[in-house]
Amino acid sequence: MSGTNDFVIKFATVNGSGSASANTIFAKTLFRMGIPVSPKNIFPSNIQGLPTWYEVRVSEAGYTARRDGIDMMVAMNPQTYANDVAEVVAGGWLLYDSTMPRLWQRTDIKVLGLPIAEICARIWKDPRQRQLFKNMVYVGALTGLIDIDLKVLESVIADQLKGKEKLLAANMQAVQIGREYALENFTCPLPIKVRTAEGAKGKIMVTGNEAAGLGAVYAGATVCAWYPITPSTSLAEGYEKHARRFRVTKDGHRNYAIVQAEDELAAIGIAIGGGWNGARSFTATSGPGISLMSEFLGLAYFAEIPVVLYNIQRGGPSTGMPTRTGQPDIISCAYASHGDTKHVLLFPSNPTECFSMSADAFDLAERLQTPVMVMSDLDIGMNDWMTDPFTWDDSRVADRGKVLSREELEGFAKAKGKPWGRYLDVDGDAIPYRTLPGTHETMGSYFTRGTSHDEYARYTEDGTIHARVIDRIRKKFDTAATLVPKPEIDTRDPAGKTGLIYFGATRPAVLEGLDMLEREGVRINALRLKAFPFTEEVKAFCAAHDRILVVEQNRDAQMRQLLMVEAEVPQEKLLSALNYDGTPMTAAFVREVVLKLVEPAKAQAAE
Amino acid sequence: MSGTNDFVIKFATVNGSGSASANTIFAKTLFRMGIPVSPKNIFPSNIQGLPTWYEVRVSEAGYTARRDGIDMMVAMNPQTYANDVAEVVAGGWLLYDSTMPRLWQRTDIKVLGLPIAEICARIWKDPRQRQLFKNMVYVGALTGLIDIDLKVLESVIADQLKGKEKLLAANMQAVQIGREYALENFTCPLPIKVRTAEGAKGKIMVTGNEAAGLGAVYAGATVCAWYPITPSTSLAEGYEKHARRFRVTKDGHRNYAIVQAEDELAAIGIAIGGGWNGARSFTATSGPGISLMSEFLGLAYFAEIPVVLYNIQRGGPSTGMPTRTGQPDIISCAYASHGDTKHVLLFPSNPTECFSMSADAFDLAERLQTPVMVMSDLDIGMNDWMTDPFTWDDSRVADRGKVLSREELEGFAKAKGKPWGRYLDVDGDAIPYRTLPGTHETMGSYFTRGTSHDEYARYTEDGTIHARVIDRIRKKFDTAATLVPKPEIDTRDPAGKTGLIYFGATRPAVLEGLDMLEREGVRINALRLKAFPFTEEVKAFCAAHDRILVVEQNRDAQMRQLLMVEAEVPQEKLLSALNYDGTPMTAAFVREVVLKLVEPAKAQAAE
Amino acid sequence: MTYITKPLAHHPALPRNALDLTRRDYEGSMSTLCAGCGHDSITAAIIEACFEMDLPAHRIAKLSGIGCSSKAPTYFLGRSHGFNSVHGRMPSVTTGANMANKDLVYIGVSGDGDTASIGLGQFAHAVRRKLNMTYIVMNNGCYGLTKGQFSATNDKASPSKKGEANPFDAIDLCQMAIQLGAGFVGRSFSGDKKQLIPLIKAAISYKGFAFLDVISPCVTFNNHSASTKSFDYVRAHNHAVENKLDFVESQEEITVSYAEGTTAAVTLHDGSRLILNKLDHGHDFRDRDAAIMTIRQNANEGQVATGLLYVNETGDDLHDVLQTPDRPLNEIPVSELCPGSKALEAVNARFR
Amino acid sequence: MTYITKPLAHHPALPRNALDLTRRDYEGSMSTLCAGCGHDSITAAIIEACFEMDLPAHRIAKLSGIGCSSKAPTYFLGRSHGFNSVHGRMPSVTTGANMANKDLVYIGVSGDGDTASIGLGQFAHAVRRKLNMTYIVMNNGCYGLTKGQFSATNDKASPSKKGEANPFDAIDLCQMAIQLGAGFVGRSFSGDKKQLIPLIKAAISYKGFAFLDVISPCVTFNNHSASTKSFDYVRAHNHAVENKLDFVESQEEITVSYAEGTTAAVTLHDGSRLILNKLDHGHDFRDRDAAIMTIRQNANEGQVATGLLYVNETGDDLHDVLQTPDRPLNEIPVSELCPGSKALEAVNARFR
Ligand SMILES: Cc1ncc(C[n+]2csc(CCOP(=O)(O)OP(=O)(O)O)c2C)c(N)n1
Ligand SMILES: Cc1ncc(C[n+]2csc(CCOP(=O)(O)OP(=O)(O)O)c2C)c(N)n1
Ligand code: SF4
Ligand code: SF4
Ligand SMILES: [Mg+2]
Ligand SMILES: [Mg+2]
Repeated sequence: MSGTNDFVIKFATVNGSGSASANTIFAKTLFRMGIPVSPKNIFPSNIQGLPTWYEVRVSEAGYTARRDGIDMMVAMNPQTYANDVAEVVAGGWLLYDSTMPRLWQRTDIKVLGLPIAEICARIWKDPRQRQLFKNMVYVGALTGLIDIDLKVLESVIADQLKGKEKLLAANMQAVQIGREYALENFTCPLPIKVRTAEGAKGKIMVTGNEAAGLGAVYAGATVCAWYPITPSTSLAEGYEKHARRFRVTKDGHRNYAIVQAEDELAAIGIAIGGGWNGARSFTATSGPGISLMSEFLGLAYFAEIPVVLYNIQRGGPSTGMPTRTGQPDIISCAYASHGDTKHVLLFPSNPTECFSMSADAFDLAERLQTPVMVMSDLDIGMNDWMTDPFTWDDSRVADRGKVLSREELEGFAKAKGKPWGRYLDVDGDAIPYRTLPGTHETMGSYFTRGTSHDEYARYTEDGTIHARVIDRIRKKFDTAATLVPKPEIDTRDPAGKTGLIYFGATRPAVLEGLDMLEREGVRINALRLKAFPFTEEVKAFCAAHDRILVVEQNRDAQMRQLLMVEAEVPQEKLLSALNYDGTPMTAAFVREVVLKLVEPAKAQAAE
Repeated sequence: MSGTNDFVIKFATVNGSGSASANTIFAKTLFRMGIPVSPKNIFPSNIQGLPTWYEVRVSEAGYTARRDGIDMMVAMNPQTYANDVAEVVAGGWLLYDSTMPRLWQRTDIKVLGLPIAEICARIWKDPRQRQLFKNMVYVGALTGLIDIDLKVLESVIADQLKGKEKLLAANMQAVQIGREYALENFTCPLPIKVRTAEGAKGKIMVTGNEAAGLGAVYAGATVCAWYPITPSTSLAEGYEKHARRFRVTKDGHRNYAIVQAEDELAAIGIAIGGGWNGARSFTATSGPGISLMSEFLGLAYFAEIPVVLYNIQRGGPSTGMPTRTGQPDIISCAYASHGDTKHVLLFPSNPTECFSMSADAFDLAERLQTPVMVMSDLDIGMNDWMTDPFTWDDSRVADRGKVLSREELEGFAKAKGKPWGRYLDVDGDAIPYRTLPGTHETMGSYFTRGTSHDEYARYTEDGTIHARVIDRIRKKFDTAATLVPKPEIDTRDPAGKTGLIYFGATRPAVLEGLDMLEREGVRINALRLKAFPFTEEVKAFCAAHDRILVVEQNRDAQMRQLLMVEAEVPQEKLLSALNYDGTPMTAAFVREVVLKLVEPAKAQAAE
Repeated sequence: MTYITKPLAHHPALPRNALDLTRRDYEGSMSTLCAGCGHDSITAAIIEACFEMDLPAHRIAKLSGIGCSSKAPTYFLGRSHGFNSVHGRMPSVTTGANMANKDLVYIGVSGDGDTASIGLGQFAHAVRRKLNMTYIVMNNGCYGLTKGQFSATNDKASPSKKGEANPFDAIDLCQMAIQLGAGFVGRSFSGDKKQLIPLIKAAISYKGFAFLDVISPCVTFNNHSASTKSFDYVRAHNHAVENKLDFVESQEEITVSYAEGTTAAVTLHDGSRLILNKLDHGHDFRDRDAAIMTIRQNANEGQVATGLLYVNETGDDLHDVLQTPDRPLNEIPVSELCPGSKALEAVNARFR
Repeated sequence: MTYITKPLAHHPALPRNALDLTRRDYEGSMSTLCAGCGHDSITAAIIEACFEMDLPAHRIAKLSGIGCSSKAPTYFLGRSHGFNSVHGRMPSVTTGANMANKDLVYIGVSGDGDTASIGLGQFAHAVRRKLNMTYIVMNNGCYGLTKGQFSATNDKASPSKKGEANPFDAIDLCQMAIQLGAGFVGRSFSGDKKQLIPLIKAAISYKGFAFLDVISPCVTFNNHSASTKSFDYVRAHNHAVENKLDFVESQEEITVSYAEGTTAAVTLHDGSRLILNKLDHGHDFRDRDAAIMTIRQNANEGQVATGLLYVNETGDDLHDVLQTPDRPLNEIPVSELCPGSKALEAVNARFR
């Protein structure tokens, strides 16, 4: 199946060696040629000297999920040589640094030796340049081997080095050297090669964290508190980068406040303080941070304070696999904190949604006066995704929720027929009205607390009042179910009784897998969850299907659990397809689990 | 139904006024007369000056659940007068301080005026004595009114004041004064009165926290780290009290180490450090502490370190109702921490089990190399319970789990046919062998970490290894299901298809409620959960019944959720009876919810 | 329970400040603390200070953690918004609130347990960030609300209710605050209105992090057997009900008044003595090193230095550091904060 | 990645200590830190110290939090049990481990982020409790593992990789430790073996809380644009890939050697200079106040005082306070700890 504009190439290098930018430039160049690409960066929890990989799938058809079966390996790391070579599919190619020849076990692949170290030693004196340009030399060789458009490559490098022309020249020199060596010594181009295409036209290439940070800027967030943790760090950095661009006033003031907190407890505390005081506030973290924030999340839930939390999920439990992806925090976030709690979750499936759901998250948090968690993950957050461009409807009006102005406060009793009470449900939607500090000399002040309180925010130890208040808060969750984004439903067989439910980063794999199946005559309906609580559409989909495969990236089928408990889907209906080795899901996996379910025989054969 | 040895008396006082000990003396006296009593202390989150109540149920039949319908109110608190009076059942009695007469709305109860303030002012000069002895005066009056044995009362006071004889005399004087006033001015005894009985013989009266602390001493726990929080504080204090009694060597050394930590994160960290190093270690906390400990619980789960955590549950969410009871932390404890985790939980139902399950908890933690949480609550932990005496089997041998001695380590490969690996499952029960620091010069050292590791405790970023390790840890949970205490099953109708599942402090209410129903001809089978994960018996019980009422004290039916998810009980089978106003459950509640289910008509009528 | 506040019905004769408000307008709901609790004296001082400063109560936000001390904000400034957060986390919540609206006055109230134990990290980092707030610790050396355990500010060798001596050194929050860069640091005694009220006023007027450590005796849990003046009945009685505290005596508030440059020995409810040394002009409160040494030398002599310990008039606060505009962030409409679709095209272009 | 440790195959000629062990026996697995990272120098010093002290490696427990520094224990003492816990919580885990077995030597390794930010509270309270351990902070003024954000010990106005100046005061952990009652406090520089090794030996031999703040340059994230000696290609290159750090140069370890009583200016990889002042006999390290002032005065002069800053030879440790027996608690069999059924009858009687 591999061939022109359809193959997977993997770069095996050492981190801190300068390969990351070379690899990014490679992927970006194909992207600019209009070819759909999806790079996955597989990096260690370390700064320098450990193995790192960069996998680029090229797919004219536009499939961006990870794909197994490496067509070409650019093996630049002696440490991992053996494994890297073994990964190449039979008939595939291996490009390596032949300065020091190696022994090969494999005869079924084509080995392309490129004496990179030797070349660089010849051309450059400065050891730093020697090291750095190695990377551009192999990129250069690839331009010959797979027929990359040099002009486009140059434009990409130029963009990255804007203002540093002498660097551009040096880089292009390295590219040329590699290219020439390839053209002279190999039969170029190889059967796997690229050509200008249309599939990527109009798309953008960006990480989910940068998109989310930009989304927070667009949503009007002004208070950001965070503590560094992989893979969420670049979200706060993305927010800062775009805030600096769009939020600095003429006189040099910054219409935002970013605080690097001393830990996650402080980060969420700061975000809650900001939300309490009427600013759109957020924090971003990952697994361990979620655990540390859970006491505060209970406070915000019970005291009804809006706050947005981005959880860029990674492999758990504990510190686990900080540089691998996963969806293992569904339960810990849905029920974060002790006591009876339920939290609103959003599930973006790509950077474009990280951007758009940011605005939704802040609207929902302020409308519902509760924490809203955006459940992204390392794959979406830190990898470059080819995705739809960001769009913004200028007529969109932010929903600031039920916050009383001075006038509304004075007119409240008259307008509503009831005196104002901070926790009083006057509209029947279980959402009370709040006031901000400083609104009025004599009206609207109240005491916010995590201890039990009545509808007028007065401290109470009366259990019937406590029960009444938490019942109302639970009812608010029903209102939430009417406001959160509706699921994406893909009906391939209107009469079909087998369904598939998924969410988040697995979207490309699931859709491609379902396409494969459809080509094999197997039509499966799919629903992509975008939020918790579950909307009517979700319940209807579950009701309409007899067997539902829930696809998720955790060990304990956590979303399946939520569906059983919160959407009352009979468990015998719900089957699980789980992948939790930290790597992005493949379409082959989806195809196989579905076949196992609908055509066991065929699945057998396939294995 | 009320009468001799069968009534409820309630004391309404102000906290910090000295009433608590007088009330305790009252209850203890009836208990010593052999009469089954169950006192419930309803206290504020405050030190002095707020309303507090003490409810004593007297039941010759031996029912110790809370019971609604106050037969006599001892109303000593002007602040709450009106409500207190309203609580008395028609035909009941009110004892109050008639020094300053009050207006009565109720004519259907008998009002007994006792000029306490006046009497005390007459007899004592010291304002402190005047205040203190007020309490003994009303106790004295009660001896006359309900015919309490003075000798027994004196013995109780004497025990409490051992070594302070002049105080004993003064107290008895106060009692006499109250008693004489009652005998002269009221027709004593009242229809509700006491007489010596047998029901309490052989029992003890103690709080669950003191029992658990004692249990930890018996279990051989040597490291205790805690941070004060109601209602768990008295558990650590109980441990210290009994350790001082039993663990101090002749030369004055203490065979235990108690550290009052700076917060809950440190408390669980210390306990984990102790468990890692081979000491039986524990901590005790409540709701907010659970949230704060959740990151560390994930570490102990994944790094497989034994530790015991007592969670004395209280009303949540957030700070909630710190002085009211509940069972709202089932989900947050069962799945504590981010990532995929499952924790072992034990559910004691009274102080006797708080004692016995302590030994079980430490055995399970060391056998399974994982955190074990003992899920008590404020009602069990802080109220005095009439319960079976503590027993200890001297032939019991503590299960220290798979810890390798120097010799075992050296012989491991030979004995097991495999080299030792800290996380290697050699026995097929998914439980690996561990070594303690300092065991051997050259063997057995390893690196404990929360990051991913292989079977030999080596750091890894290989996702397949990570998945393999967490699969093994999940499998360990199946082993746990074979080791945890089996449920208590009460079969009242072998052929019955309706069952009831409950756990913890609701036991007296449930059993009494089922007795009531049985008298009405309704027989229901009941199962009391003692642990999570669920054993085969639990699954069998669920399979054998078509309708199962899950009785719990939280808003979100958390145990029902666990049964659906972890015991795969079809949800349509599982019905919920929830009470979460912070008060201990009553038998009437149980009777009503069951009737609603099995005989809706009858239930209607009842209302 | 003490009745420091009266029903809010206004008495015409009550003195009024520049805002035409009376002290009552600065009071809160009735205190539920023990009679004689030092915290109530501090509450009264805060009320007096805000009244005298003519502060509009609704422009003040009062925040706290958890504890008897953290309950105090309920008892003052009823017209202010209050936030009784979670244990030890008042500093972070205040930081966020302050970021959202720089125009309010932020008064944070905490206890020694809330600040020196569970909250030590947040305290230290709020100081370091020069958050513009007044941070008051009602310091009683124990955990009042959980019944008298030692706190980290408890003096070494001072016995608790149960009579065991405290083996650890006390954490000196003032010294720590100065070392961490606090701009304004003072210490006083709950019963010394003459010193406390001006200090609170100065702290509130200070722009930056103002810290006040106020020694505030716990009536109930400083009543231990080692005490010179012990209440036999009370103690014996409370010992009778094992580790239940039962009888709490109503005590008089402890007050003290002494001149600058002199020392005063205060006898606490338990009879133990506290020697206060009121600093005078001799102390250069602009010199950080000197301030630290003064505190240490007094401590070495068994004295507690009180008064304004250190002030740095020329400090930036966190908003200066972050270069926020004069307009509070929570007042800028989202429409103004959102770059809009045009700008987005440029952004998209950069990702092509 | 640096290869400070060689394959463990023993060379007969290697010198052996009293336990007949070679340095190799005190090494750990190969370091994965950046070439030239100061942390590796400290690791080497720890190995040397333990070798020279003839310590049985298996009687040492090494604990850490999370960070590049906290990875270091993997690279020394391969024969010791290690515990890489969670971020900022090494002190509590070490406290528990120490309570369970007082006979082991406890070496805690942490970073400035791990200790001065998220872990500040646990650090402070471990100090206060006089835990018998050696606590080493590998202090590089930044969060190495998360790519160079400022830590709370970073000097004011020192620009980070992205070139923004740090607006906040640095937390001085040595000063804080002395103030909180640490019995042994010293400071050194990763590259100064002559000073560092003896300090580590002294700290390990000290009974009580021994704290060492070791300045340990981060090769990778102290390479900022404001630096005098800047690597154009490198920086320009790394700037090219937005907030991705990509190219990390292999650097030489920075070493320094200077006499007591003298100062030495160390040039860091970024060209910035650090002035170290090695204390001599003139400094009375038994005087707490003097130690604090020495640190402060050096800081005022833009210098960092190094050496043994303070020691109190007569301190109790936590086990003395808790009166535990000489026998480690984890060695007492449960059968001996359990009072048994007889005693229980008496207990029951008291509840009747
Ligand atoms: C996370 C958490 N842990 C423990 C508690 C229990 N608790 C309530 S107040 C308090 C200590 C209060 O001491 P302090 O701050 O000195 O206030 P004080 O009562 O002495 O004024 C504690 C430990 C809690 N509410 N939350
Ligand atoms: C709870 C938690 N928050 C955040 C992180 C991410 N993290 C890993 S290391 C680190 C900081 C390390 O800095 P430092 O302690 O100074 O060590 P260094 O790498 O500089 O040696 C952080 C924030 C984490 N692992 N856990
Ligand atoms: S317990 Fe102490 S601190 Fe708390 S209110 Fe009473 S006197 Fe004040
Ligand atoms: S990033 Fe800095 S601290 Fe971390 S290993 Fe590299 S040089 Fe050392
Ligand atoms: Mg206190
Ligand atoms: Mg660091």
